[in-house]
Amino acid sequence: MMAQTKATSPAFVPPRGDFEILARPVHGKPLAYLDSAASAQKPRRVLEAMEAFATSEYANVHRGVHHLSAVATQRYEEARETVRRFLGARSADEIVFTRNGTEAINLVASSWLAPRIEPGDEIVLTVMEHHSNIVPWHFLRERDGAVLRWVDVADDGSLGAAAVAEAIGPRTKLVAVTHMSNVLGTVSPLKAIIAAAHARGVPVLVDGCQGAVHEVVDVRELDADFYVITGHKLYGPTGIGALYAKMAHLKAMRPMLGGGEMIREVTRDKITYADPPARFEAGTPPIIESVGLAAALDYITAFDRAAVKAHELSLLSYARDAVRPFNWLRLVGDAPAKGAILSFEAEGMHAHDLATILDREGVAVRAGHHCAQPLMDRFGVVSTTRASFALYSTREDVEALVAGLEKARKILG
Amino acid sequence: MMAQTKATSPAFVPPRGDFEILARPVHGKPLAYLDSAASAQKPRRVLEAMEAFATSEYANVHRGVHHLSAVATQRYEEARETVRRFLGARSADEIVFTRNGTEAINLVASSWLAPRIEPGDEIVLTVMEHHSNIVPWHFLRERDGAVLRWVDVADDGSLGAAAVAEAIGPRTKLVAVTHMSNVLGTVSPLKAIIAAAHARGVPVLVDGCQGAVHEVVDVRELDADFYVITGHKLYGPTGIGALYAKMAHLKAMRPMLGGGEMIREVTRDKITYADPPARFEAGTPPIIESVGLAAALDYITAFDRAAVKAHELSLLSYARDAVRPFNWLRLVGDAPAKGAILSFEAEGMHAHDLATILDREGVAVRAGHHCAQPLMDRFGVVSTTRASFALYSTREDVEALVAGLEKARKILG
Amino acid sequence: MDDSLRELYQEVILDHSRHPRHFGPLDHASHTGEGHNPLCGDRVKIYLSVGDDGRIKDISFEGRGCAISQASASLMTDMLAGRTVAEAETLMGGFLHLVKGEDAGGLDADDRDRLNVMAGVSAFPMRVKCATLAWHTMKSALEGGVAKTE
Amino acid sequence: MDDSLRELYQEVILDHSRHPRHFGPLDHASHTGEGHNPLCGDRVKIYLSVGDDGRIKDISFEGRGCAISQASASLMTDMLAGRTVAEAETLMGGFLHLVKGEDAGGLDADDRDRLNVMAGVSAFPMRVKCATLAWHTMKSALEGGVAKTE
Ligand SMILES: Cc1ncc(COP(=O)(O)O)c(C=O)c1O
Ligand SMILES: Cc1ncc(COP(=O)(O)O)c(C=O)c1O
Repeated sequence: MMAQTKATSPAFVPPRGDFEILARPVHGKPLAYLDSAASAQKPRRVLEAMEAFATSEYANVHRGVHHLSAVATQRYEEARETVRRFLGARSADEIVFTRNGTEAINLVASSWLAPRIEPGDEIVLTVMEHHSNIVPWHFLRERDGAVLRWVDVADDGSLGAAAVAEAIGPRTKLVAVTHMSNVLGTVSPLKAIIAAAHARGVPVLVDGCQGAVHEVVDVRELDADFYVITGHKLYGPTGIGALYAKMAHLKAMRPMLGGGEMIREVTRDKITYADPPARFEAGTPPIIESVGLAAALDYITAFDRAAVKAHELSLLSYARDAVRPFNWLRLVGDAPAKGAILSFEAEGMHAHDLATILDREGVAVRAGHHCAQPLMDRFGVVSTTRASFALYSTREDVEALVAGLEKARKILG
Repeated sequence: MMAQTKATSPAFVPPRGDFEILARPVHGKPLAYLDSAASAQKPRRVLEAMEAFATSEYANVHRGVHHLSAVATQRYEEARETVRRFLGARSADEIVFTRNGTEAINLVASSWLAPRIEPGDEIVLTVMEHHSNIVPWHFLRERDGAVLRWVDVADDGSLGAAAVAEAIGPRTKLVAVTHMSNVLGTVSPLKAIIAAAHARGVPVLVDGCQGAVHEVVDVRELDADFYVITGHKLYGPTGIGALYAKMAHLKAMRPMLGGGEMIREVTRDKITYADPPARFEAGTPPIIESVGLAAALDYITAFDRAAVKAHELSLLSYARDAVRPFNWLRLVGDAPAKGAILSFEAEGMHAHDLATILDREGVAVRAGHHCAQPLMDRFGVVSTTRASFALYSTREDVEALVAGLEKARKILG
Repeated sequence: MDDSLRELYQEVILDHSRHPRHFGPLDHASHTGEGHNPLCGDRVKIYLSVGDDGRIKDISFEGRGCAISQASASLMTDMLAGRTVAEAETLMGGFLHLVKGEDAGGLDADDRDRLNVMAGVSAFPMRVKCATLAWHTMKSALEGGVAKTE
Repeated sequence: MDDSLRELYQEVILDHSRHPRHFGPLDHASHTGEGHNPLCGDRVKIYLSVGDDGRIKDISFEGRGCAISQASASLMTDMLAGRTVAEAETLMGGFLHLVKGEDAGGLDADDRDRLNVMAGVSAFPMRVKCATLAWHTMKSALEGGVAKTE
């Protein structure tokens, strides 16, 4: 297997040089960072964009007349436009900046859905959702009497649009579905799901925290009602995420957080709110982070995205082939429509022990329930080990993983 | 007046060299950045700390076994400890990281107070609060029938502890008060207010977004129930703020946002929550920003804070003396207990016109209602012009302001 | 002094802002609109009396705000009195281009000259909203009868 | 292989984790406690039967988890059977020091030797919680009768 390393000249050359951290050894070994689904590393130009902004153009936004404030406001609004373009939204006013993807989903739950829930109303979601696309709906169950209708995935981790459609009933108020599972890698058949939901008059929220990293998104083509991204997985900074929502939905939403920027007028006894998106951006927003996120999206889109995806998928299949002989290893999630995530259980080896041993070999993987406990239950596991690939991942990373697995088997197996 | 510039050797030398942006000309003039109350500039070492972290230690926190995740988690928790130390809290578990100060106040409003409000219950607040310490209470008025009881300030902008105490009645559930007004500069008599409120069994939330920048805070000595800070005004990054709350309060609070990190267990039908502070930190937190905030707090506390304050106040009095001859200028806020903020109205000159003219002279001031409309109403003004001082401010900044005012008077007066 | 400042605060503007024309409420207005700039708290109220022939018989404004917003409102009311609603919209279109530093195209020379005193705003992007507030309010008044805008 | 790994996964540990002692529920337990590590989903349940003399007559555990948490629970039950509650607490104190790489002070030599097989955890800060889960659960069981901890 090792011989395959230099087999073919790859169509896409991972831009390792942009990511200083990848060259730093861990425990004296080269780092094989296979935890990008938890958070991606940040290319130099993202950090540079933030630093350049902070050292030459920084001020608070919106409220100021002076030069720096005008420039900072422009950069912030340009970042919104960059997100709009990245997602294919109609208007930048349909983009709300949040603290992360999780807040964006909560915003929809609390500001759009909560006031529309009557006890017994249903929310359809899948068992492969991340807790961030589960807990906000549980809140509505606890507080407003909503009923959660869970859609199962097939044993290979596939999600069928028909299964989602079947779960939609007359009382369904929303379908919440991930674009791509952070455990299984499964890519959801969004177009069919959204079409089926819309045929029944039900809006759809897409959790794109993983999906937008690997797939080209066009919210208008999808006709998604809500689409959520998070900055740090998109090679951008922490502290920022974004919600796309159709303007009609945003207009119909009450604010979630109150404070500066989001009001029209405040008196002692009365308050009126600003129009979207300002209505949902209370207080000083993640200004520096918005500049970083815009730089990250520019970075991503400067590549041939199909080539990036092909590269990531080639690593996935390289890894899959390499572990096939390990009969003590069981893949969790092997759907035909699958992104570059490899989750598995290893017989007699608990994921944490495995991850600890891999770590000593320089291989960074995630072990645990991946914030997807209902999915763990579905597959009858407590936790899995997960290797996830990004545009900077290499065959060497995969080889280090495979060698590490063999070592772990020797120690623990 | 210009002659005074080199009068005495100052006790505190503003560390201009740490702030690259201050050396950049604006409209061909030296920048006199007098808008630090809106947001402070960031010293080099804050930016360096974030960059070093991002290029050598970054990963997502908490969930990972591997080296980078362990290091990142350690940095994040060290930052929490730094905030604890900065505020004098008992335990780092009493510190919740938020997206900004505004979110921290909303967290108290929605997770602590909202479930305790019966229609007719009262919230006491002052007319000098920032919208971020007004709107969350308005939400409780709109949604839960709370009554807002407003405490006035004196004509000079002073806040009397007695006035606050008088407003507290049997139905008062919370007193919300700013540590320092972002318009008047007024510093509230917190100890007396908190003692009076506690004597009546009423908890107190202190909005320290401005106060913590200029005053040494000890939440235990104050016996504050809740204390709020925001990173970007503390020379730190955007995208992060923090709530201090007594552990007993945190334990009694339900979560506001749901998602990863904040749960104990999630099944299809049930959910249990993690202990504080994790319960209130849904999703990936502002990790890189936490490192930046810690660096900023280290930066601040490395100075003799009394000397910094004396420096800022000396600039305030220098400015006050300089504008005294301008009989067309009226100060708004001249309390004996006052931080380094100068707000004023200029006869015949609207604040926006004034700020525009000052900007062309390189002088960055804020013009508007400063997110404090009830205070504007109280003083019968639509807007004010505000110059605010920071540790990097200089007498030259003040002189540029004064010269700019004279020019504006010539153009508009 | 900075040239762009001189252009922004030229005599005509200051005169309009100090001595606004058509200031005060209008009895028997057929249309009114209120505008508000939440950033600075400025407000303007526009009163219009439009005849059956679609002609603006009378127009006035009230409000408080910066020199730019007051001058813009004053200039607008001065120019619109006696025009048709269609002409008012053409003028507004030209004005919006002008304050963004674009070509005001389609206006006749005299109108362009009069509006041109506001062209200096284009060098001050943060102030464009001040200049356009009255115009947007006028438009929403015409459209909605009684409207709010910002 | 890395020395610290070798120490962490030494034979005694692996043996405890593969063949846990005192595994399974205890009838007539006087105290039980449940522990949960939300990071990995690991759980442990501790059963104790404490006599009137304050002595642990019997102890067992159930649960699922990593080698470290299972070995630690197994070792703990092995060592606590027959001890007094006070002795159990002393042992726990020593253990908590040990896994943080501190001196386990106050333990007798034999106990120290037996606990020492877990000392390798101290080189793996992210795994310390795995090692202490059973002990914390045991403590909360003793304190609360029936308790939950994490
Ligand atoms: C007194 C006061 N409170 C609260 C805030 C809100 O802070 P942030 O916008 O960072 O949430 C500010 C700053 O705008 C302020 O000056
Ligand atoms: C599928 C999915 N949804 C939502 C999230 C939450 O993103 P964040 O933690 O940035 O809010 C994640 C990442 O943890 C994820 O993988």
